[in-house]
Amino acid sequence: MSPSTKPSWTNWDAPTERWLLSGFRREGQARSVLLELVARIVFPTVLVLAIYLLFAGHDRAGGGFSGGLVAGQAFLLRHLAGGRMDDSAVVSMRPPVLIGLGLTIACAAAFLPLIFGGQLLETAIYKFTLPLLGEIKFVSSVVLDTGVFLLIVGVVLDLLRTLGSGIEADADAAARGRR
Amino acid sequence: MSWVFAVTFVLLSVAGLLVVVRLLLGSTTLDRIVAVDVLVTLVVAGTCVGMGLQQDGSNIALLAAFALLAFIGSISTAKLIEKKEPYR
Amino acid sequence: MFGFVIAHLLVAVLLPLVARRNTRAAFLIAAIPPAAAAVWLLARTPQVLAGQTMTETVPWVPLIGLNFGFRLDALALVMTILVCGLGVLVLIYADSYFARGRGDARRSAPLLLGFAGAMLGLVVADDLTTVYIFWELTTVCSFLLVGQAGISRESRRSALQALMITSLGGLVMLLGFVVLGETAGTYRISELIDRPPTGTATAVAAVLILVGAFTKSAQLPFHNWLPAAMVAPTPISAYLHAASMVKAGVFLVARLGPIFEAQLEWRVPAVVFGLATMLFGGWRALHEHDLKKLLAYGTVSQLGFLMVLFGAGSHDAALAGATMLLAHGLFKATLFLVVGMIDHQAGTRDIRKLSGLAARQPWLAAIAALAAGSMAGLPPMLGFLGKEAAFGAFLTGPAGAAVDVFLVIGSMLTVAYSLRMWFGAFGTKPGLAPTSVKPADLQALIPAGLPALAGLVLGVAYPVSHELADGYATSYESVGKPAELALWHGFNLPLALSVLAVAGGLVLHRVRTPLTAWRNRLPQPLNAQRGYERITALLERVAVAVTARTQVGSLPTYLGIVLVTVVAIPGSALLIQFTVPDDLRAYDNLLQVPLSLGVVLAALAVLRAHRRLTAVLLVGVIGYGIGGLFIVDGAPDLALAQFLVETLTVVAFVFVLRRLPERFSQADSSKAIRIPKAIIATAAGLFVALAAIGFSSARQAPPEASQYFMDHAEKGAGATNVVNAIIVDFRAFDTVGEIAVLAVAATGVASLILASRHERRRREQTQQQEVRK
Amino acid sequence: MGERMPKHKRLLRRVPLVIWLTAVWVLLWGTFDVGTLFFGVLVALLVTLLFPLPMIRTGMVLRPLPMLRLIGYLAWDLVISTLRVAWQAVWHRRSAKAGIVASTLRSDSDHVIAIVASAVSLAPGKFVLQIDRVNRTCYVYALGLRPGEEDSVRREMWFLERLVVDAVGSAGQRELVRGDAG
Amino acid sequence: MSWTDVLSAICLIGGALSCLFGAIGLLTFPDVTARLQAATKPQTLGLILILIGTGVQLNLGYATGLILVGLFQTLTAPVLAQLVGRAAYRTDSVDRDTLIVDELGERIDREPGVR
Amino acid sequence: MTINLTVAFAIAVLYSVGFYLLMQRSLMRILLGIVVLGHGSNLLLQIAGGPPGRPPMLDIARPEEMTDPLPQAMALTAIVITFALTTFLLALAYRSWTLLGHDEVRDDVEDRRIQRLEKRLEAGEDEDEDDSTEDEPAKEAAQ
Amino acid sequence: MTVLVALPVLLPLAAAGLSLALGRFADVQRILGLLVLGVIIADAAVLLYTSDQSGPVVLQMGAWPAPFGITLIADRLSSLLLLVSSVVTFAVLIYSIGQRITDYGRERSSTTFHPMYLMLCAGVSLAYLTGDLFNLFVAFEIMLSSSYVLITRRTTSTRVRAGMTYTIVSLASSLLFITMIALVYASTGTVNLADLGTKVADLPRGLQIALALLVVIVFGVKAAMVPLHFWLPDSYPTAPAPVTAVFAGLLTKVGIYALIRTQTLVFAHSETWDLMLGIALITMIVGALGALAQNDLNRLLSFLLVSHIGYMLFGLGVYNVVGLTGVILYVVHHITVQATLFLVSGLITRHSGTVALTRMGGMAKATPLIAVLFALPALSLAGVPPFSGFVAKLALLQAGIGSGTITGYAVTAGAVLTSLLSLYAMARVWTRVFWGQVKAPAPDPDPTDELVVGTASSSRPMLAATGVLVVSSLVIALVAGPLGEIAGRAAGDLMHGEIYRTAVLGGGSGG
Ligand code: NA
Ligand code: NA
Repeated sequence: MSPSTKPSWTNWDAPTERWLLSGFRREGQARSVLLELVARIVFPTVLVLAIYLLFAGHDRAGGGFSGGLVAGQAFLLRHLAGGRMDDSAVVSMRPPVLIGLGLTIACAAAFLPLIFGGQLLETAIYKFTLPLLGEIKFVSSVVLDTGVFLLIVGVVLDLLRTLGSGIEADADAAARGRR
Repeated sequence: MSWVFAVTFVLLSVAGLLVVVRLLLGSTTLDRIVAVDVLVTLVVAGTCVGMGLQQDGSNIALLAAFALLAFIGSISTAKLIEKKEPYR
Repeated sequence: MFGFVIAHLLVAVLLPLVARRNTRAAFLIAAIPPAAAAVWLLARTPQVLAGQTMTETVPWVPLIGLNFGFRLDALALVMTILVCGLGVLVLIYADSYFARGRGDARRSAPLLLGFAGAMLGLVVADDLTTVYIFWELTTVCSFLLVGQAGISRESRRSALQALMITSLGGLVMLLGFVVLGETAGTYRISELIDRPPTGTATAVAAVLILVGAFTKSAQLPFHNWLPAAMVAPTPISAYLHAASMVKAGVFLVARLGPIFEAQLEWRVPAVVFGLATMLFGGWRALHEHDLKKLLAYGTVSQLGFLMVLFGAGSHDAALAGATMLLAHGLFKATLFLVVGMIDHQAGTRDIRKLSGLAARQPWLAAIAALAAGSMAGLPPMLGFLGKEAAFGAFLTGPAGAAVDVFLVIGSMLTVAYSLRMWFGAFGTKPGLAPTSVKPADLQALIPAGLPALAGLVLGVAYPVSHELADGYATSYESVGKPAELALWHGFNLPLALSVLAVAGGLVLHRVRTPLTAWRNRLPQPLNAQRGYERITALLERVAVAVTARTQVGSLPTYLGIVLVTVVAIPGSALLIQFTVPDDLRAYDNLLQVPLSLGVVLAALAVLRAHRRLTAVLLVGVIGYGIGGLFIVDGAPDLALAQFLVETLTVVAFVFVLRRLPERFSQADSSKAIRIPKAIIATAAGLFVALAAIGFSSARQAPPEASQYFMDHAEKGAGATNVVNAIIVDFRAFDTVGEIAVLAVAATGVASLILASRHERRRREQTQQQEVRK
Repeated sequence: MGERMPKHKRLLRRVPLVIWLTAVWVLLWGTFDVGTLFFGVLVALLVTLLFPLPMIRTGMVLRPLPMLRLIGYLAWDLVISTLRVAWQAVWHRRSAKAGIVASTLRSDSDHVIAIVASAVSLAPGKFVLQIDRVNRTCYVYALGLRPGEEDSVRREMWFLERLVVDAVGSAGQRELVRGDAG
Repeated sequence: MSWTDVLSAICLIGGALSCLFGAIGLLTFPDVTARLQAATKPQTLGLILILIGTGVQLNLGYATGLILVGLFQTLTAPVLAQLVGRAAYRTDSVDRDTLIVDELGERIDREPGVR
Repeated sequence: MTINLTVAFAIAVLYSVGFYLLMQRSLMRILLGIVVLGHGSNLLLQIAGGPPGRPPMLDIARPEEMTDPLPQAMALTAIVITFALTTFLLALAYRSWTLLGHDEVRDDVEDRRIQRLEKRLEAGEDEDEDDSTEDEPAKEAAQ
Repeated sequence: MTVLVALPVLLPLAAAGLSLALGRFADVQRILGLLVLGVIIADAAVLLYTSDQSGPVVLQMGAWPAPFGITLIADRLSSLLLLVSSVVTFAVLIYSIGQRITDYGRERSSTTFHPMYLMLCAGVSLAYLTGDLFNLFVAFEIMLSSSYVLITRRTTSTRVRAGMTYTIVSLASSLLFITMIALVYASTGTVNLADLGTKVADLPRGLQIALALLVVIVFGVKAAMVPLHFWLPDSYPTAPAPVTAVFAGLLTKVGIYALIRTQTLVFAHSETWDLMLGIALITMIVGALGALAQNDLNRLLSFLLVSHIGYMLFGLGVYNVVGLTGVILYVVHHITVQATLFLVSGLITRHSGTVALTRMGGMAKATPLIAVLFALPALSLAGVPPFSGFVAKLALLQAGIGSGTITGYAVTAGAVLTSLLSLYAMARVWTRVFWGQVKAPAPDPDPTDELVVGTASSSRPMLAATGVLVVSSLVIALVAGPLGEIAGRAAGDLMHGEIYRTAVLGGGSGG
């Protein structure tokens, strides 16, 4: 018998609609209509906040690291609201791949200036004016920051996959073994 | 105006210490979760006041981050508790 | 010379390829390099004896004076004859001795050749470092040759014993070499002889080097490894432990003697220990039943004799020494090889079981008689020349006379055990059936016979022997008229002493049985073998005791020790010079007080927490508090990161705590553990805080780097947030490293957590397989 | 949930979220110019496309005036309830009593139930301890509840439900709520 | 003091007081659910007041961010309350003596299958 | 530049508590000790830059009133690294718990074997050179 | 040109990233790893040549001048160690690939091993090359964190404890490291090593000494100096052979390197040398005695490792050109030989299915090749001529005798004794493992434990990799002459910190 069909009163909270992406087993006990509703609003908002932090880092508190962590918290919220496995449905990339990609980008960002005759890890600042949008400043170190961002998101996702879902799976297996 | 900020800080500090006392007393883990959540809110409030004092709001986004984080940390802990210690 | 040495070693390295298929070919190939070396070197005899020495230097690590320096002089020549000549003979003999194709044969051929090469290098060495290099190589070869396959415990133990004792000596000697070399500024022996250093350091070096010589040449009290090493196959005993390797010690004393001519610390121990060894070895030989053991103790005795002669540091003694060196090599090789054949042919080498061999093996008995005669110092053998020269060399004063007394007694013993050896091996014993023996192999008989014959020839052709020996002896100035070797000097004291020695020997041989009985009744307080065993046992005992007490295996203890070290070493250094800074303040910003208070309270509460989750939450509070302090400090970036990380940390803990028990397992219950830990922890914490105060007060100016960052952040890095500019630009490399650590940690977590999933899957698979079966 | 909506309709459904996210972006930057707006839309689109959420039939309609009324009520409730609870905290302390009251709502919609639950939980003193979604029942914990006040709690819930439905509910839900409340 | 300063002062001090009373409630109320009421909700009001008090001090560009903070706080506080309260009830941390009526408990007792 | 007493006191307490927890047997306590120590060291690192000031952002403060940015950057790196290693150790604690059924750091088996050997030798039982240790691991397994 | 200094760090890091991303393609991972490590060997050789011929190669990252940005610097010492280390890591990678192929047939894809191994290499390279104290901390963390993962990979219940000991002690020392950095920054306001050299000298003497001693402890834990060594024999032996080999060969040496670098460049005026000599003596003796008490081959080797750390401290404590030359030679020798011995131990263990010496026997007869592969590095480790260990030892003895102090003599005597005990330990291993009756391989003690496999054969790559390292150690001995010259010059550089300082701070900027 799947846990979601248990008639326990602790499952009464489960919403009737699909608020978050899912399509796989979810433990009714963990569900809460309130949480899912809020997660549905907060999740993309936090992602926007994360991207803001990534780009605002040059002038205010933030940066790729904080941005990545905030984005990671968004996924954590989804994980909490949606139950396990939900996190992997969001990004089809496996977390280790994301981590590896982030690291590779960061290293590539170090080499990039060499192509333009600069020194390793040297920063170039490009300023250009676009119609309507005004002056745009592009600092090449944002590539490094993006690598950091991706890597951190990957790390958080990996932690959710392992410490979150992995341990839960262990617990389920143990419970099955006991039964 | 600065006395207003000073009074605010003092009030918030006292509140924070009272919360720490609850945190130490417990008695249940849920009490402590609540206390931690309140503590973070107090830090957010204090930070906000500080920004007003310095007339500088450029880092206000981090308050938004704080506010969200306290929430996520608290609910994950609360969910653990309810799973771990079944009813009666 | 270096070329020959290298050739030996190179062939030795390649030889196993041959030995694997055909051991006979291996032994014969192995004989080629020493033979070639012998021919080449012997061809240079005239020049060498004429005083033309050949030198050669191959630099290795010149910076530390590590060179291959070689020099062919008279002493080297004498040794070369022994090493190469006997090497060839032994290798040929070995092929007949070892069963073809067996393991020992396959092992021994390359090792014997390698040993010969090392020995050759040693005897022509003119550099202390070169000496040491080949010295140790011979040790290693000896270890492997004695141990062979190490099947029996005895062989393992004997090999180990030989290795350890000679290595001990070798290392002490190396120390002596270094002291000598550093004092004199050169490691070149010929230069040292030309300009001998003096002073305490030289005396220390002399003693240290003597220890090396003593161990290698089996002097009291290090002699015991040599009889133990007799478990080795006989050709190996003959070559290593009679003819060549054990000579290395006395050779070294001979070689370096001229340097230490003036040092009493060198001469006195050499003579005293040499005499003691001579008497002791002879005495023991008299009582042995195993022919090999008997010969081994005989070797010990003879080495003592040689040590006396070379250590005395005079021309005449050196002359006698060089002669005896050659003589002993020749006769002892023969005797060992003969014993090997007896063992092989008769299946035993126990005197008590052998009988009537002289009749059945007349040739064998004859060459053994020649060799034993030389050993006993009977004319006209080379041994006689040497012994008489030795008696003559000490007739210089009361001290010399005393030495002579002991030498005569030692010679009596030599005569006695020579007789015992020959009669024991070949004589017909009453009440014992003649031992059945297989006929001797000519390939063994000829190599065994040649050295004995050489002893006879060199005895008769004594001027040649004199030339050889005197070439070395002249490195010492002779006080009066230099002695000469001759079969007949006329009636003089040495001749009388020789006669006395032979007569005494005959008597001793006659009364040997009661003597043995008397010896067996004696208490034996001094037993080197037991001493060695005690020492190794003690060593292991100490090793276990020290390790058991230090390596306690407890992580808390280890960490405690680290902390104690921190407090004790840098802590005391800090405390001694700590002064309270003038600008010490209670706080910089009033908000630091409540925040710090909260942090402190939470930290203290962690200690008392019984529930895991409580402790985690408290730690989280500490983290948020620190974040608050960061904000007060004006570090919003840091605070943001701190908050984010803290939350994630708490969540990660919570994830794990889902499965762990609610409460901590029992903390340290006893106060005896808790209080020391608390004291250590507090002391270490105070150290850090004091250090923080002390070190921060030492800085006067604000850092240049930060100023530079502020100046360049906007233009150079395109950021007004200086911290961010540092993170992604000024010190971006740190950031790359930092994310690498994150990637590693995440990977590690996955590897640990998912492992149980893999295991589960594997278990399920095996269960399914079992079900299918 | 099973049937698929036409593509343009689905895109249309995402518009409110995109607007919300763009607003967040602009508020975060605090600069109101075309550039910020442009990148805001860009980021909002990026987020909604990369991390899509399931479509939900809500039939929700936002009515500004009733919405303001709801917000006003909540703000008032927040202040009053805070004062009340502060009073209790200082003067009643340990003797404070409470009760858990079941209140069945009329709308059968996740949205409405969730918003009502949130609204009642915002101010101190009351919160929804447990929802029985299938039976549309909220179990409300009320601090300082005196015996016999259970029905006032239920009334308050219904009142809130009406406010909520007025502000965001579909026409059908309005019908339902008004019909019952009269 | 300008009128913005007065408003700001009222809001700041009022907000801080609200937080303080919340903290007092957290300390004095008898069980988790009551403390939850006392603590988390007044914080919401307190924070909002402080945000307003600070916001009027800042220029508009900065103040907008504060709206977001307030929104997040009002959005999340009820969820937290529900989850913590629910957990308290489920782990039996609610002090039954303080409950004058428990319709949830009654229903659970009525329907034994749901436990 | 001297660190003020309040923060110094906090640092002293954090380090002491961290060190004390580090010397415990429960892996979870050790881990918390490491986290606490991490907090302490990060605080120390940040405070090493000097007294509080304005955030080091060029558009909101003058350079002379800013706090030192370099320690902040370093502390940030340290925070991340501590976090990374904490999660790893957490996973290790979990792994230890699934494998052993507890999360304690027990003494090393091989070291204990040598201690037992020492006790036996102390008591005067002779070590029989080569072969006495022969069956030691087998005995170990049997216990 | 200067970019070559960063390659040994950035290449493996990037490759680790790719390797993680390509976790499903075992072949790609393998080729990537070998390729990158091969390039690093060549790179290190070029760096060694260049730095020896024309002074340190300096790279200011991001073109920010020192002491503001991060400086990477390859001088004689660092490029020499880099070269040796990369040869070892390359060989060990071949070995472990061979082992994985043998054990699993076609290598199973894994997201762990290859990326972590490359990370480890990157960390080691960075530790050698960085000229910045905080960056050194980062280097240590990269290196250590990947080592934590490698040592806990596929742990079983018997081995998880060891992983904990290792990880926790290392973490504790990392925390002390960061504390030390904070104190350094608090007092000097810089973390650039060259800059620190001048700034630390301005501090009050007591603080200088306290700092120097704290640094000794921080790096001493990593270098496993007594009494901070206890963790090592409890943890290293339990890891798979290639992992232990790299750990034993490299990680402790990185600690030693950091000790040498900081103590010569920054704290050269302090009076820590006598303490260092005392520690050296105790380390040598305690380690050697520990080795004699062991019955487990890997533990025995680990204790010997501790013991020989004493040699390196000895040379450093003598603090003259000869001593430092000796240390450099010894480190070069020891990296190679200790790694080789652990690889051989892996071969032995695979063959016998046990690590207990008393349960092995007759392997000289059964596997003569392994016997030879063991004998040569064993002799070298024991300092028997003409192998590499002897050369280094001789230099150290000369330095000790040349120091002219009682402590110097005492430690020299201790070194000789240690040499003897090492030989004894090695000889005992030989007599127990390779001599005696051939014993049947022990039955698989734990079928769930993939790392302990009785009767598993060793594949050609494993033997070849071990052989390569054995030959390397012979080559070290063979070219000891020129090597000694370089080491001597490197030691001279260390004694004259201005060379380093000028290279970093003045004129040497690469931008
Ligand atoms: Na409410
Ligand atoms: Na196995």
